[in-house]
Amino acid sequence: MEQIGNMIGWETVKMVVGLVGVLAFVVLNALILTWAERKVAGHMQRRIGPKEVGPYGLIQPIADAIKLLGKEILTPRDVDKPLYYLAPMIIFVPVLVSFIVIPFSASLQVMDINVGILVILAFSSLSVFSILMAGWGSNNKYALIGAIRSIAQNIAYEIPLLLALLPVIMMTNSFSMRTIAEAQSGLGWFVFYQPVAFLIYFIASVAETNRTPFDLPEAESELVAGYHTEYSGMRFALFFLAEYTNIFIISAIAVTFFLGGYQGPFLPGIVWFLLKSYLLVFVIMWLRWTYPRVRFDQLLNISWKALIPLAFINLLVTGGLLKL
Amino acid sequence: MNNLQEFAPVVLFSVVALLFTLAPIVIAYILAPRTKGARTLNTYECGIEPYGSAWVRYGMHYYIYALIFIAFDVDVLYLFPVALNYAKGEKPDEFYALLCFVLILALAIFYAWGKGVFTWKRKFSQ
Amino acid sequence: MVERIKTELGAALEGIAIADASYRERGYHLSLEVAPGELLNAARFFDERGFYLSAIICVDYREYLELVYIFSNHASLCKVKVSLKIDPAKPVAPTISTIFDCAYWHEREIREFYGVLFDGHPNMTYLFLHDGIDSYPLRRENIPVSDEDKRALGSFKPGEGEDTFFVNLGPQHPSTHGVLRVVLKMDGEYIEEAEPVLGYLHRMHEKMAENRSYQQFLPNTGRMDYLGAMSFNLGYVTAVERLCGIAVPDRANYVRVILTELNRLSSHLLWLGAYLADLGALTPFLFVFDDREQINDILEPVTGSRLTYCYFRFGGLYNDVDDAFVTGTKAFIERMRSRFSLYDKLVSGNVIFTNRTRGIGVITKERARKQAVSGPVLRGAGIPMDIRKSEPCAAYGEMNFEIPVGTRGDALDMYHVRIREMENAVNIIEQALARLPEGPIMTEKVPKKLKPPKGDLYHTVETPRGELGIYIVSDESDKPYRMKWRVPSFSNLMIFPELAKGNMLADAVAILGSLDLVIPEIDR
Amino acid sequence: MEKVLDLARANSIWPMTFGLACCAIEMMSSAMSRFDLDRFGAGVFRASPRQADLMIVTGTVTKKMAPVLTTLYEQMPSPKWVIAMGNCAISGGPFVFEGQYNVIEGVELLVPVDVYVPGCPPRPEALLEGFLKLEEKITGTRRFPGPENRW
Repeated sequence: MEQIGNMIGWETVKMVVGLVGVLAFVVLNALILTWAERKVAGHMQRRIGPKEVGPYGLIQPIADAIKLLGKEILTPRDVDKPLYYLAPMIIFVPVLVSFIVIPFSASLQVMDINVGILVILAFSSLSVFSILMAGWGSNNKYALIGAIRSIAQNIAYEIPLLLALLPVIMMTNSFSMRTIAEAQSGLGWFVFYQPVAFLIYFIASVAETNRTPFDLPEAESELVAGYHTEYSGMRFALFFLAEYTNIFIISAIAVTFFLGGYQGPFLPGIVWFLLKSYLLVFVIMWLRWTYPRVRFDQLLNISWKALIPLAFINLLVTGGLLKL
Repeated sequence: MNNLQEFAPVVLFSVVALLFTLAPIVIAYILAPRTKGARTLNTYECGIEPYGSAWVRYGMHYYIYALIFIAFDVDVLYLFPVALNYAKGEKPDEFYALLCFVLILALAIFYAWGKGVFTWKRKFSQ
Repeated sequence: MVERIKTELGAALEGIAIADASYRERGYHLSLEVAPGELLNAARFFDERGFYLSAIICVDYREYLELVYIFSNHASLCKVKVSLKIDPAKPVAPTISTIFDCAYWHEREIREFYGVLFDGHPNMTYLFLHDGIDSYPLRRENIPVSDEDKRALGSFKPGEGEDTFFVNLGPQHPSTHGVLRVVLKMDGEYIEEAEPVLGYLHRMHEKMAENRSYQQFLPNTGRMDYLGAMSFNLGYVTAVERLCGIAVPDRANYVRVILTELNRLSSHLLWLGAYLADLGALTPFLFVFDDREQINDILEPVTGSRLTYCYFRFGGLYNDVDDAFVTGTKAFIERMRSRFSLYDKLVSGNVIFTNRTRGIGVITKERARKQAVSGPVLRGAGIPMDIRKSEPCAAYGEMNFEIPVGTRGDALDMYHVRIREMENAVNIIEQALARLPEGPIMTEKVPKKLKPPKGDLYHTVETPRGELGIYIVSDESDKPYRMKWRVPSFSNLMIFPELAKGNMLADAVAILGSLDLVIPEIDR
Repeated sequence: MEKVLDLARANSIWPMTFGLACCAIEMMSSAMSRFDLDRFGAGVFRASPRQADLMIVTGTVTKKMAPVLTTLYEQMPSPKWVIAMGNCAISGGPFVFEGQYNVIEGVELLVPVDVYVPGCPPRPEALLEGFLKLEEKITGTRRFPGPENRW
């Protein structure tokens, strides 16, 4: 009895510490990424980006955050209040839950649930739900079109995303993020065995996070601000926060599944993990500031005509090579 | 027991996530000034009074995609347990099973493709 | 050509006197006056012979209102003025929108500014003015708008229907580049109908022209089309010079060409950036602004402004260019040439870009003529027509350049036409610089108060967006009696509803961008 | 507390994407490579008024546009500011003459204006100065003290 009690206690402590750590990381990550995005965009566009607010503009995101805290939150008259209020809250749940299973290093992980990747995938569907709530609840036409686009897009890209992860699971026989990361010791990164799967995953996940060239749900030149057109102040900031955290999460999954996770020589695991993740984040930013946006039918067809068949072939080839 | 315990953090994190999002909104309500104009709370539509509500029948031309998706997503989920235990068997039977399953699935795509689901016709009335 | 049209026209419309006009002084070759009953016959005649309707102009002469129809031809230079006198007390005229589609919009404009009722016109609602207006602004006397008219005119209201999904694109919308408003009737992602609503930036330029002397109106030209200010400036200055018979020294003519082409280059560059921003790529926008700043660095010391240039004067220029200008421009040409290959790599080869624009917004030659589109849009549709070639002003006649044309008439073709035009502009600048003569920049004898001889003139120039027509009626005073601006964006916009129909929302943005609209110019 | 908030607000002014006329091009110029508004944290142009702090009235306001402009202003959440950019927004500029029927003679007749930036159109530097003035108005201290204060 006592032993069990001790165990629960220890687990609880670990959980709470993890929770605080994750919350701090989420906020910090969003601050860093907004700053980085503006800096990266600036340098790609032959300008400097934030510079005057703090050294190298580092205090800029903090100023933005405080400003948004002190900003009036408007609730338009014609919205569906429950949906409208809940949407920015719900979008945060998958964001936070995903962090439970991400292995930052061999020991740094809130809890290694043995169906880790399934938890992330299952919860990530919630964000679509939240976007639909935001779009429909706003009673705004741009928001509605944005939300419906977002659903179709998420639907289209969820399948190649799943299919791209399957070969890795086949090779490791595990859903556990840590087991998968551990399976890639040395330079046995799965990206070398599964380059096609990696590419499919990367494209699909960029689409899942609504980033250019797949940013149709919030396409500024068509839909003003898309599904969050009617959101102001802190509610809008929550969508923003979720978006940036999602970028990190998909990069983290990619690193864990394909780029050897926290494994690497000389440096401690967490450094490698963050290094690789932020490199991928940088690539996603790079894409955003380089490419135009695809059209809606093209978006769906890239997935259905190219990615899904390709993913199937890749799956079969993997299956065949493993068995024959 | 032990299995369910594993998911305790999931529940905890979900609840905290909801609470966490409340905090800044409450702070903002306390800090932010408030103004009201006659049209402040109107729905935004480029500064024009919107014509009617957004809650009307919306022609979704991609409902067929949704139908295919439902079929597919469920089927792809079947593949996850398969993948989990794939390499454990010694014989190549699993591969043939997988081959059959995937080919049948792929057939659906090619059928839809042939049916023209993936071509978006421009609708010209002239 | 002119002779042939004259004899054929005489045969088709019996009993109507067809007068020869001096093209050099009037800007048109033939003029005839028809009765309301014969207008449709005349219009049909021109339609059959492949003419397009350049403009409809209304002039209020107090005793009568005159409607002036300018018919012009893409293939060979032949302009005909058809005029029609109507009673100001009961102004009614037949519509020709059944024959020339672009007349639909011109007639709506005349209806709200002059109160002329067009018989058989399908839609006579307000296009430009706000609902509170209570007189016809351009009439010489204050004619109140009757209650009946107020109800009939009223601003745009979409049809009723519970399940129709109307979306406003604009006036505050990132992709309409200003305050254009398009009301879209949507069916999901598809557009069923598109209706432009204009006038959010109607600044009364034509009314102002009647209140100001010729010189005082000069600054207005730069504010009509703020991107191609130099071309509008050039058009106005050359029109007035033509009306008064002022000769311009050679050096001034060459400098005019160089500056106009530099401005055309910067206008097309901005279009390129804005178009790509519409399609979702934001970075090229900043790249082109970088080039624009280089152009501004050249133009600013010479003209004194960065955007709304007002540099040309009647009879010459405001001041002379110096050596720094010449060397600066030469350096800029070198730089620009290397930039073209950069844009080519970044944009032309981009799969997403070409897939977004190929086959979108296709304009056939016939539709282009009926809607009287002009400039790069017309050339994209495959008609090699450039007013710099057909009616050269300044030193354009001595410049050597070819006219780029498209083959498919889609948005991608218009992109390529504009890119080729930018390269042409660089070539023209180089030629003009090489031949830049020495000499004065201003004619000696330009009177302080310009009083052109009595008469009218329809003068056209090629702006970055297409055909700019300036119709001036002079009554020998120092103020124009009537000045009508036939602006290219107005005509180019009018083809948008039919292009957008049946396309997706994203396509509509791509099409709107390919037309390259400047709103203050449309609204005037 | 108010001070911290004001400091944050001054350093993170998000303008609304709202171009009216000629001045809009100069507003864009000031956000571009050479002038780079983003240095001061003011380069985040938001298309939706719900997320913007500042409305830059860039050009002539016509009577048809006036209700649209006030609607957009009212739809912005407070605290919010307005910069009247260019002579047209300040007073109607060159488009005021006897018998004019379509121009609002100054945007202050519609919404409260915080900073006026004169010019036709104002140069991007002038708009940057306008931003600095607005920051000064919010915080009470100027970011770059002018030459008269430096010497």
